[in-house]
Amino acid sequence: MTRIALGATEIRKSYGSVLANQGISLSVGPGEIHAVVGENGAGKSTLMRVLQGIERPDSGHVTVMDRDVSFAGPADALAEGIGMVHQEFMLAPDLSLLENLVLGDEPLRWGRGAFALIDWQSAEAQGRGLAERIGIEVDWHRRAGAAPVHIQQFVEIIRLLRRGSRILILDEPTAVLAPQQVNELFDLVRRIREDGTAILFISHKIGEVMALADRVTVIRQGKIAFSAAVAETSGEEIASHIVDGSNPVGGEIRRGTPGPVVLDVAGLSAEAVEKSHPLHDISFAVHSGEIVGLAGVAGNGQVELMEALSGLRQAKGRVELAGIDLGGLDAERRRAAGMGYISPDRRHEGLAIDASIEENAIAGSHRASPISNGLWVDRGAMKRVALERLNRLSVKYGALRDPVASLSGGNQQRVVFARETAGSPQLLLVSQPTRGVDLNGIAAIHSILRDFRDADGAVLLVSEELDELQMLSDRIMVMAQGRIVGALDADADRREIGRLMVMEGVGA
Amino acid sequence: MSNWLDRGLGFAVPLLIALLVSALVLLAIGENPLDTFSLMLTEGFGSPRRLASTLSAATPLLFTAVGTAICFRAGVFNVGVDGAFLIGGLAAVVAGFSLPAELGWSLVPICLAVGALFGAAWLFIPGWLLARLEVDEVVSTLMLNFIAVAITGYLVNGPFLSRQSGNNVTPPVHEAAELSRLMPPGTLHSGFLLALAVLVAYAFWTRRTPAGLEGAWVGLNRRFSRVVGVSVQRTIILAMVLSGIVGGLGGAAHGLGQLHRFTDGFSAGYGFTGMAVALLAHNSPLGMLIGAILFGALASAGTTIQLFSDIPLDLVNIIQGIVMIFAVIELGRIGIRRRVKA
Amino acid sequence: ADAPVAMIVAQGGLGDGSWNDTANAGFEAGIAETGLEGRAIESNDVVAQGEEIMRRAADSNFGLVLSLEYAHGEPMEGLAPDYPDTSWAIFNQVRAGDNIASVLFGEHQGSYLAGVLAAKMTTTEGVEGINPEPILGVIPAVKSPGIDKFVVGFIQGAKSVNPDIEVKVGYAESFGDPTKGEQMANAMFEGGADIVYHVAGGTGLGVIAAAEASGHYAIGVDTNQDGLAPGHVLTSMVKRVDVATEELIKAYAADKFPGGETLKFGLPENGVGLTEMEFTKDIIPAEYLEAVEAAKAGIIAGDIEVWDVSSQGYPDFYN
Amino acid sequence: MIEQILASGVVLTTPILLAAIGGLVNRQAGIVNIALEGKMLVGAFVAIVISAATGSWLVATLAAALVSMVIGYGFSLTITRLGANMITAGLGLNVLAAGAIGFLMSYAYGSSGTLRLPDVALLPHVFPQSVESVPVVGQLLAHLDPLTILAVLAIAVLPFLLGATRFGLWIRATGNAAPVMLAVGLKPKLLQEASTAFAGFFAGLAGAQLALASIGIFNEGLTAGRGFIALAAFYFGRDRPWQTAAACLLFGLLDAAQIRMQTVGLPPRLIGALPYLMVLVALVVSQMRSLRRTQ
Ligand SMILES: Nc1ncnc2c1ncn2[C@@H]1O[C@H](COP(=O)(O)OP(=O)(O)OP(=O)(O)O)[C@@H](O)[C@H]1O
Ligand SMILES: Nc1ncnc2c1ncn2[C@@H]1O[C@H](COP(=O)(O)OP(=O)(O)OP(=O)(O)O)[C@@H](O)[C@H]1O
Ligand SMILES: [Mg+2]
Ligand SMILES: [Mg+2]
Repeated sequence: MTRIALGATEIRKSYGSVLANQGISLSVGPGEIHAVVGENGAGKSTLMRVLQGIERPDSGHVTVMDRDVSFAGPADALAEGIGMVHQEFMLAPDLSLLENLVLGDEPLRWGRGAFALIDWQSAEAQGRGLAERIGIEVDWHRRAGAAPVHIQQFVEIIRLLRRGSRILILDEPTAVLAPQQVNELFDLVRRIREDGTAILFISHKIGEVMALADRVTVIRQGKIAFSAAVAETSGEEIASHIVDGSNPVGGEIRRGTPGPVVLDVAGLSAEAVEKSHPLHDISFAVHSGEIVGLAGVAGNGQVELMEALSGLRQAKGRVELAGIDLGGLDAERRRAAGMGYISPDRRHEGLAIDASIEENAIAGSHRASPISNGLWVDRGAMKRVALERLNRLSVKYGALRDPVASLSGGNQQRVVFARETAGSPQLLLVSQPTRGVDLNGIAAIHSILRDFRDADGAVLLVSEELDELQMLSDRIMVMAQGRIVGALDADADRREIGRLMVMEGVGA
Repeated sequence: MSNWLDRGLGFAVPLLIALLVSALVLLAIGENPLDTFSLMLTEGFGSPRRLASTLSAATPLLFTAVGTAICFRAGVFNVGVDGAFLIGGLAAVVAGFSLPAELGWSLVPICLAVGALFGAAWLFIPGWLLARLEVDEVVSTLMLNFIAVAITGYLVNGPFLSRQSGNNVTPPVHEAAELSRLMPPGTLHSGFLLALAVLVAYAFWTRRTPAGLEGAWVGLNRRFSRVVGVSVQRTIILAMVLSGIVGGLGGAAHGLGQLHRFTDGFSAGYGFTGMAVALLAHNSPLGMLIGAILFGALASAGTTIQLFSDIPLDLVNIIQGIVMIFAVIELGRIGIRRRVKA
Repeated sequence: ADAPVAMIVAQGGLGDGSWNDTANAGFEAGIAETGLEGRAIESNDVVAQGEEIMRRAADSNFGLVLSLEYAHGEPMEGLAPDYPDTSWAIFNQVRAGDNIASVLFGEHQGSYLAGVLAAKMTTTEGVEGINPEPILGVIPAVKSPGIDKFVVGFIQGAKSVNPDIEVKVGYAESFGDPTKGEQMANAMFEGGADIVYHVAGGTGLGVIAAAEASGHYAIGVDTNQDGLAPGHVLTSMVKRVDVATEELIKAYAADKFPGGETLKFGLPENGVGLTEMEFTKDIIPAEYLEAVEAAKAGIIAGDIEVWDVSSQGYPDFYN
Repeated sequence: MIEQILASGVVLTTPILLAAIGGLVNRQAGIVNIALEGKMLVGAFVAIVISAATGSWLVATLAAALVSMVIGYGFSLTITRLGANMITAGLGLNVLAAGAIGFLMSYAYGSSGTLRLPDVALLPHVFPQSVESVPVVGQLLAHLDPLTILAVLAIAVLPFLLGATRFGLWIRATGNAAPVMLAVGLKPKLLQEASTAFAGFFAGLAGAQLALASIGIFNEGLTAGRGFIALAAFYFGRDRPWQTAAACLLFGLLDAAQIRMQTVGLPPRLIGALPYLMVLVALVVSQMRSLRRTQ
């Protein structure tokens, strides 16, 4: 009788100075769904990569079916029956869904080895059979990149089932799904559990954990903070462990005093490009001296809206900043008109991670005085400006010339804020400001945002943390399926916000 | 500190591999590798005259290396500097013999400017195609190189053929359009100083100009660049145009300073050797100076050692080929498979 | 003199099957015969490096420096006075200097004779592989005055026999692409030509192969190529570059270097000419050979002037 | 006329096509092979040497293919395992191949540039000379050699190889999304290496065809830029077998026609640049179309 389908014992893993996993032990038995929760950057994905053989732990070991194993690579983990559905999609976009389904374990019609012929008929039959079992319909000949996201998600899971994975790791599988699709997914996962498959399920959403999991473990800053059977705990208790202690993050709640309209958006819409979400007829206003929170399940158009406003994405409709029409202006001009933008993706968009701290702090101001007269850059002035900005937000760093990658996540984010708030823009577009930032950093970033607001700045804030939104915002708008489906007071009932978040799209 | 070590290794490793292989080859044919290498060293650097000859051979490589580095920094894998060198060289030479000789000293700057202009226009094409249409720059610039060879080859046998010569050459440029020699009787000419100036300008540009900073950011992270208000398209086009200017200037200097005319075989693959130099040097100005001199020495010494030994020229090709193959070990950053949608 | 001899190889390098290789053969023969030390120098960048190489050789006490590269004429003229004790030699052009020997070849003249022979042959009845059409072909490697010198001479010779003759010209764009040469020759044969003259080094080997395969005729160049496809190389326009290099070395060794002189290797000097036609004698009517001899005599006597592209530029009948 | 252009076009197409076959598979796996030219040259050299030594065109052809394959494999290792840049490394390999062959020729054979060996066995003609009388394609058939047939067969089989075999699927997946290959337990680097070896194999065949099709001599200029034309062809054909073959045939016919068109007065040099110009134009047109589609 197998007791441990997949187990981790005292796993440690660090990336440079980041201690991503600091001695984590957990296990999941056959027929069990074990949820792993924790804040962004807590170390969940790192642990999963270790369990899947993508990363080697610095120390600790992995157990599969009651045996200690060591993986040289993901192929070994796969051979042990461990399958993972990644946070990012793992389908080759230019291959068909069917080709993706069988990739790596092709049914053969003739021959052996690399040049064996693939039996596409039986592949399709298998695919259809599996899809039927789950109760979905898949057009197997469609190019994967052109299929809807949930179909891509399902195909990934089907692929693993087909390969006989008895241990499934799902890393935030619901992040990109609509509520209806989430239910479908959960049904699917439950059915798989019935077959005796062990499931590790990573999520940010406590509701999902309560609905689906048998056991829950909270990881906080690379350590296990809490672990219990779901039946014996409550959502509140789990939440309190995620955010350390009983109270959500930092400080008193202050509200601002709104002034005149700064951002005026009317009838904004955008088509979906590649994997993005379309925007439908969005209208709202943000006043000076207020923070407007934008709530919503990830992937409902928040990112696209922020990009459309900042000029990074094409959109139709009217956008005015303090009475100036921004229509047709690119990112550069919108910036010049008084707009700051905090990207949700710090490593790939907010910063040039290999460039120096200095350059990251001044980028965008490098063409204007005092740094430049348009022709030359005054390195002295550049240094002074950078120092002034970094000091203002108390960024801790070694040397200005060090790559910004050498900073901790919180300090990296402060560099972004230092840069984006520097010219006293009228409007700050802020997405996921505290993702992967430690607690002190979070408090500091919150107070930066409040100070900005109190100096009559306007803020549009996107965050997946409802706590954060409610604490910072003066009012909250909810987005679902590319539309704004409601606007509420900041201290409105969470259940009401939640209800709006999972609202089905209105109309087509 | 470790950065410097890395850069040093970046040079040393491919060179060592090349020397090792060529030592084996030399042993196989019964030559003493140490003797050969020391002969090469003497021929490359053994006297002021030899050094001048090396620098003379390094001059076109300095231009093409800088021209290439400008684009590599911005994440643009431009392999078309050779084409710009040809086009710029021919244009400058044509100006140099067809403009009135009475222009006197001003001929030199005019001809250089013409070369730069044509080089810029030439690489503007792939720059625009990349920025606006996302046409893969590796292929477009490679194709344009072949086209440049064809066009200049045609012109030098047709419209611009010298009547006095038994070869495909243009008439010589006016004497006033020639670049002066630095160490007569050696062929080292003031184009070398121009190359150094270009190198300094490149160093200045990378660190002291807004566009230079933007180039690096676009090379490191295009999404970031857009967020901080940098036009990626403009930066790409600018990098290509600057690259064309430098390549065209190089061709102009070669035409006005070295050959005093345009001939068939005007560029002995300078663009490609310059590319290897830029890659070896990780685009650093000092590194490119060293790299260009090393390759210049290889070309110059590799030829003259034939006067004193039985080492054939093929050895030079073997060394150069190996250095190029191993030039970019670890320089994964300029992958050609990245295209963040601009 | 006993100081060593250097020869700078022109663009294309050794192995071009033509100019460089022929010169090198004479060079090696001369070295062997005189017992001097001699070195052939190749460069990837021979045009730009020419002056440095020449100076390096002179500085290192080479007594004789020959350059096969046309572009080296000008710098040689400039630097020779700096090295009065060194002997210099340049080809296909005349350069001033007491210690410079200039060597001219009469490729246009030899090609003229080939043209005369070919034009006569092409309409001959009863010869296998010859058709009645007055059509000939020339396959030069690249378009340049040095090569077109052959082409124009050939055309002029052919027209002197039959003004209405058609001479097809197709550039192969390479000295080393026999596949292309073969295909081009085939195209010409299909187009009615029965004799194709090649001026294309290694590419020309394909022309000869095509002639052999199709039963037509090629005319070889530079060296005696008659034996490459016996019976199908009508003749070869031999250019005694090897004789020139060999004799220069021998003269130098004997302290009789013709510095300041221009050596002509034209028809009168037997520096160019047609081969003995060892394998094709039997099919060529004697009167044709007489016509060739007559043309030769005319050229030597100055009655016939053959156009020289390398010194006169392109004539109107060939642009 | 048409008949001859066709025949000569096919002869000129074969080596390009063989090289392009390897190159397109290589690129489907994500490697742009700039070194086809050098590997063709090696193949041609080996083919001549072995053919003279053994008197067998078959052995010579196989040897050429295998040697180029090994070189291709070694070359791919510098890219996949050492992180060399595929473009510069490719250019470097071309330089190295020319240098090494020059060296070998002068030391092993005492010749330079051209290697002419006795008793080189040429590729046989597949059909008896009598097929020449067949209308239109008679010429073509009469000169058909086994490697041309192999090239056509390869093109016919390639869609099947890429579409229906595991190897093909893996190759395409590697070029499209290497991380996915890792995630399903396959080794993308291995496939890139295999595909480069494959490209080497076919480049070797291309070289053998150039050397042994009719003349049987080796010349250092034998490849004459055909490796780059092959590159142009699979870019032109967007890595798809039939389209690439069509591009090769187009370039081959263009070359054959150009031989016959020089009398028209077009400068031969400019005509030679036509394939490259066409690739550029094709790239621009296809990008314009795909951009319009996404907008
Ligand atoms: N490849 C890496 N190199 C450097 N640091 C890394 C790397 N991967 C993760 N980290 C860091 O390790 C810590 C844990 O990251 P991990 O991805 O495991 O978090 P997570 O809990 O999965 O977060 P999220 O919910 O955002 O996915 C973070 O501080 C992260 O920045
Ligand atoms: N591969 C597939 N298998 C099964 N159903 C599919 C597949 N691809 C698309 N569908 C379904 O077909 C319908 C139309 O798909 P399509 O992708 O064209 O819609 P869409 O307008 O792009 O929708 P979305 O914006 O949700 O992606 C949807 O209901 C989708 O769920
Ligand atoms: Mg994660
Ligand atoms: Mg006739």
